Amino acid sequence: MEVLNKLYEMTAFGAIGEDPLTLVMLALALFLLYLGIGKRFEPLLLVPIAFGVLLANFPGGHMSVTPSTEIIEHMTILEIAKEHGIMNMLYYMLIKTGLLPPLIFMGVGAMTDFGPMLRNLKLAFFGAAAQIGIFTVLISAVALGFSLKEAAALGIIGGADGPTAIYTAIKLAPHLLGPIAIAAYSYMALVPVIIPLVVKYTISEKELKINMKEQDKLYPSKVKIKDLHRTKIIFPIVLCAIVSILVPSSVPLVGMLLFGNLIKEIGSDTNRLMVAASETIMNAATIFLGLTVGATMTAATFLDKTTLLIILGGFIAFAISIFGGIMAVKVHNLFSKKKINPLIGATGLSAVPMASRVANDIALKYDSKNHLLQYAMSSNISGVIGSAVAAGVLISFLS
Amino acid sequence: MEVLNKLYEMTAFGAIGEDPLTLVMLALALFLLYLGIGKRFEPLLLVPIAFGVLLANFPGGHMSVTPSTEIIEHMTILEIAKEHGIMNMLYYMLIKTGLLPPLIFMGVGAMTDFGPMLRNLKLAFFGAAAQIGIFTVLISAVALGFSLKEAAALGIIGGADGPTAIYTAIKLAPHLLGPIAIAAYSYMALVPVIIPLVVKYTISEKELKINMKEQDKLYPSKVKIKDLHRTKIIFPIVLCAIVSILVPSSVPLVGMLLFGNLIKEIGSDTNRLMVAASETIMNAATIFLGLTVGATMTAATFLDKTTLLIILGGFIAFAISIFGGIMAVKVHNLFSKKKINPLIGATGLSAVPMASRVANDIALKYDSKNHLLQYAMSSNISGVIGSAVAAGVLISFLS
Amino acid sequence: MEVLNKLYEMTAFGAIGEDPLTLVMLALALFLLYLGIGKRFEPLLLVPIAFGVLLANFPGGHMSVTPSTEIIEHMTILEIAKEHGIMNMLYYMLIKTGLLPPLIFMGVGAMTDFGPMLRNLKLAFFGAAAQIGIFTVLISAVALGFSLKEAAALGIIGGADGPTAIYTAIKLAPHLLGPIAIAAYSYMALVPVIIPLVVKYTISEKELKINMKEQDKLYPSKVKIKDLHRTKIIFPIVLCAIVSILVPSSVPLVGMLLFGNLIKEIGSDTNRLMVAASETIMNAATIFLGLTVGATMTAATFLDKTTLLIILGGFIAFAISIFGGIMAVKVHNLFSKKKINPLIGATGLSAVPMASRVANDIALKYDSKNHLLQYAMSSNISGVIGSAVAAGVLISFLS
Amino acid sequence: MESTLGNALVLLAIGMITVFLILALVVISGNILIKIVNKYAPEPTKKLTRASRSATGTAPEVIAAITAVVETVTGGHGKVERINKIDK
Amino acid sequence: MESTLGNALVLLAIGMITVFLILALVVISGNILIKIVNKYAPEPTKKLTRASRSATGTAPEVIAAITAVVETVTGGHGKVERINKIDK
Amino acid sequence: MESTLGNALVLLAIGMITVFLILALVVISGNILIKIVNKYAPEPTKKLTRASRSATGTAPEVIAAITAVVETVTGGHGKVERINKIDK
Ligand code: NA
Ligand code: NA
Ligand code: NA
Repeated sequence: MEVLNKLYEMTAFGAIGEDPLTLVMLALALFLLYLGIGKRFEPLLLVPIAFGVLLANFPGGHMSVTPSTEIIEHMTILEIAKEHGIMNMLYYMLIKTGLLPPLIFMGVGAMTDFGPMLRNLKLAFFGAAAQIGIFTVLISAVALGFSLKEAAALGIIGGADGPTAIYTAIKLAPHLLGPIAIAAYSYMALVPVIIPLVVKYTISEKELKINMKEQDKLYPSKVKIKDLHRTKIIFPIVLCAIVSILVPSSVPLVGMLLFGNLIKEIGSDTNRLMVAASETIMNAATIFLGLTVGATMTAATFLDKTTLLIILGGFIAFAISIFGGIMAVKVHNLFSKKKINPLIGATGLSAVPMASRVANDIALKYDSKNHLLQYAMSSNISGVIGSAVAAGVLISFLS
Repeated sequence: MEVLNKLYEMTAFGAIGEDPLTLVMLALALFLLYLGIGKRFEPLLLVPIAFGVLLANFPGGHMSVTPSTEIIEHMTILEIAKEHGIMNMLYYMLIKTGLLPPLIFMGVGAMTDFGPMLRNLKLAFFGAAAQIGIFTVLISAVALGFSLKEAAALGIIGGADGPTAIYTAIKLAPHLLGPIAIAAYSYMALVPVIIPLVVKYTISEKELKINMKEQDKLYPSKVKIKDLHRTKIIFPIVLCAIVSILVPSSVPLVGMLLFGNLIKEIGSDTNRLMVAASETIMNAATIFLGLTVGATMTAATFLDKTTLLIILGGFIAFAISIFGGIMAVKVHNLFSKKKINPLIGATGLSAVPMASRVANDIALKYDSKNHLLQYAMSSNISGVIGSAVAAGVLISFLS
Repeated sequence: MEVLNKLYEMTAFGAIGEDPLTLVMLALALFLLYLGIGKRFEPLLLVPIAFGVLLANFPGGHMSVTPSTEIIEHMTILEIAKEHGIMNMLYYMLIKTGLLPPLIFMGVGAMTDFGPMLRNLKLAFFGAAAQIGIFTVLISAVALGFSLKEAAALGIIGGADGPTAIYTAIKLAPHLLGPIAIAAYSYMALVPVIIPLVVKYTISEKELKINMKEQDKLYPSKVKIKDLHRTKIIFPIVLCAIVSILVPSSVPLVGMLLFGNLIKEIGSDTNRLMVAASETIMNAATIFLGLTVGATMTAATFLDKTTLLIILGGFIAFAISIFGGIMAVKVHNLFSKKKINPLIGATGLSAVPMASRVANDIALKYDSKNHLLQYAMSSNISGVIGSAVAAGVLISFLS
Repeated sequence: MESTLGNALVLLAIGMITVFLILALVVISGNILIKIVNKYAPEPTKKLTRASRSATGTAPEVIAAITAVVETVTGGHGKVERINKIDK
Repeated sequence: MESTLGNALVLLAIGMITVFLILALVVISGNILIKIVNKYAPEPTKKLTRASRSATGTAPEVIAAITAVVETVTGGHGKVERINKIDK
Repeated sequence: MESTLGNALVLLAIGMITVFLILALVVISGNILIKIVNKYAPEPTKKLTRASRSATGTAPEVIAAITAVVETVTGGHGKVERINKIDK
């Protein structure tokens, strides 16, 4: 009998009985796994996040991230591991320090091609307008009672960039990291649904048929790139200087992105570094980021009204960002003879290259010869810079 | 003259003269290198372990792991590195925290195929019986004067699973980590010797000739898998839930194993994660695990009676585990018309896929058409789960 | 107005205005990028170092390494990251601990072939003479007012080995790490300029025409290697024992080098470890080493007389080392019938395999049939051991 | 000492019960899982092909073709380790 | 509360101004960069070829050849992911 | 100051003696090692072949064959970087 009693105590049944909301979290984990595996929503991140939620919510496994306290923040790595388990060790070493998002940005940079942006530089400007969702949702969130820091971390979901959202959440509102990461990656996966939705109510058929290549023939650009290789090597250095001087607090993100891009563009001389940035470090960082972010989500921290507001607010921020980009193009078209397809504004969002593909597909639906992928990529990539800069501004003023 | 004196002081001659047992350790390192390189005993682990022993036992190199004290456990990484060298830094960061065994389990999971187990699910049950060596040696060790924790860490060698043995030793008896790791990996390498030895005295020729495929034809299984891909994706999630609820303390091992397996089975969508788990992280973890575990073995900590008892006890635990698996099949055969070859029980040990290959070879020796590899793999893989669960039970009750 | 004011405060303009020397550092970063990318000077290290300088010198980016203080040395990783940013976190975790140079040496070992050295073992002896630059510059530096530790860290540049120079600087004079690393890698890149320069004034045309293969035919060596594979496996173990007993303090470097070499020579059995050592760990370590070393260089720490003296002293140390190697061969030729081409002495420097290629090219210029690459590789590789041993001696006596 | 031995015996009981229980549950739930998945699985032939290719993302016939070419070229000594597909 | 809203509005202003300013500077300096590089670029045709090969270090015709072979063999299902050159 | 210079000179002596001593020992023990290994080495021809293939686990003729094919296809621009064998 005593044996059976001890056996029961070893299991998680008791703990689950005490806190049945844990079952809701386990169901959520299964739902996220379904989204990641079955629906193929950003599986590279949603699967580890979902498995992190799963592992964290079996009481007794010691795999959930303990909310930050004064005490735990001053413990050594070994102390954290022994008292709180390896998941906390990884969280306090890799996430709470803010290390992984810059490393992932380095990998993103090593996989980004600034070529389409350089070939259509003017369109990069529309990556700015698509940040408006960040700040409008910030204001709404403040009005709803969120603190400024929380509101900023919520708004940044509208930047449509996973690592940027996570980095900002770490710096401004780490207690909201879980739902913000989930919202950011889920909506990025939902870009093929959200962009058409916003486009439907804002762009007329006539505008959707604007053919960028024909406009280029009518009003040809004066600048032709003669030495793309050399231009692509110098460009990230120039970009780094501009961003770093104006918004130094975005250097950890943008600087690492551009370093990754530089070692890619140099070519074979730095191929080893490129492989390390875009594969070795990137892939390992993705696993650890996903698992630990997932492990922050326990019943006690996740299941409240705030989470719902973040899920809702994130959607609105996304939609307003797309709307902002579209409107900026419309304003441009009022004053310019050379017209731009408003879909180019919609892709200012970030979510590379998904947003561009979606925009291209919409354009092709209205005119099967209207390939605008290369044009969309320009504002799409500049949207990544744009949201990292916006994050830098928020961090600079609020942290 | 003064110069020559200083020169002598710089060397390790003085220190070796003071503690000549160091030479025994250096000889042991060479012997382990011989086993790993010449005899090809688990070279992936024995070579780094042996080199770790070598590096640790040159006095003055500061490459040996300092036995744990209250003081060192509360030092920061930099303090440890500066006072005790990089080997201690790696040890207290990666091993003492318990981080590497779960990471290696993630890699093992990403290289494991549950297919053979799913196709012969019933045989998985025999992976349970082969854990009996763990607990019988635990009892014997307690009788010989070991503490309960030490006895448990010793017994787990009978689980025939390297990372599980190391994880249990870290949690329950870190001062015995070196000899336990050596014993575990050496006996895993000796599986082609130990299994035939036990088989010889326990299984009759008639039993060895039981042909699993013919039994399957005589008594066909009712369940046929129609969608192996989907089944293999859901199976690790189900498995994780069962183990995690019943033995939460095994989650760091089993949970990570099943996460690794999941990202492998999902396929191309999570290929990057699979590569990180099974190559990037796995290979680097193996190097650091081997070197640091080796570096724990110095003359002062290794050369005593306890080590001999561990080497001996580990062998007995192995043998009893194999015996247990065989006996369980024999008992089954008493009550069932559909006979199972007792070799399937012997492979409940773990040591994937070596044990299955050995069993297959033995079967073929008696009947050249009796291929039972796929059947043996079922109990073999379930033996890994079995010993991780046993480790979880021990850690849960004793730590 | 208030908005514009806040906007200005966010930028780096104010900080740059206060310390305009920052602009000099930014210009230096661009110059180093030019050397690495345009001139292809050791791009694998100079590009990350240069980018590290760039990132560190945008005030407000929090990406520069804070000079070491009592306080920062006792902070946990999270405390460092939160107060001083991720670059300091990486620096105090990976560099200040002395971890990365041994890991890079492991990778170097896994890419080194001791074959040429084994086939011309006698020539390995000349790797010793080429360390004289280290010690003569040490003496000069002391005479110029450097402390012994600083002088040793400066002198080690003459070892012509990047990781060794960095390791020694970390251990003896971490405040000089930046300029020492820059000098070491720049001069390694300049080996095709420096070796011909020294050769021009020290080796006669007649000596340059000494044909090693013909000398080998005239005075054949008695020893022929019958089992190269096995010899190459045992050699690193023997080498490790010799170096470790005589200069234990060089074990972290030499021991890891030889471990890397061993897992390479064993072949397919330890292929996974070799890949981890020579690719996964090596490439990631190179990125982090480069960025953090670069980030130590800010206007305040870099722009002073000491840096100039290091740049100058490093060059002299290089030149004297080459000179020493050449002279040792000349002395040998005085006493031996079998002549050696003095270029073999010049390659005792290290800088594998660049120095050997340069020597080979010079020899071919004077006699188009005089291929001495394989011979040069022997002293070249032994020069790596030589400078690591010299570093061990210095660290042993001075730290 | 005696109580330690007693504890060890309790551990034996709990440990073996747990291991047997868990592996029994694995067998049972594995069978249930297979049945459930089978229920929703479309026509087996087509599905099995799809399943077997999804691991590498390459159809078996293609793998066979590549492997055959490599084996011909290498005389059977080289083997195809992995076939990666790139994103479109 | 009100001042928080005020702060939020100030953030909106500063944030959007900064983002627009930076991306405007990117467009302007990017154009200047292209012009400067063009000025020093040698005859365009030869240079463009060199540029396009430098990313992978392999000439486009070679890539086309390898890709064609692989596609023939794999029936279009396998794709060339990367072509590495080794040091001489 | 003077004693510092003295220390520097002592370091020069110890350092160079040590480096020469170690590399002399390397030469001597290397030669001894070669002789010992030679003594136990089987017939040289067969053994050398085995040695040269063990690094990659692939026989030189096979490597030559693969390399030739790749060079033909790539016009000499692509090179075989590594040939891996998989476990059976
Ligand atoms: Na964006
Ligand atoms: Na087992
Ligand atoms: Na040297």
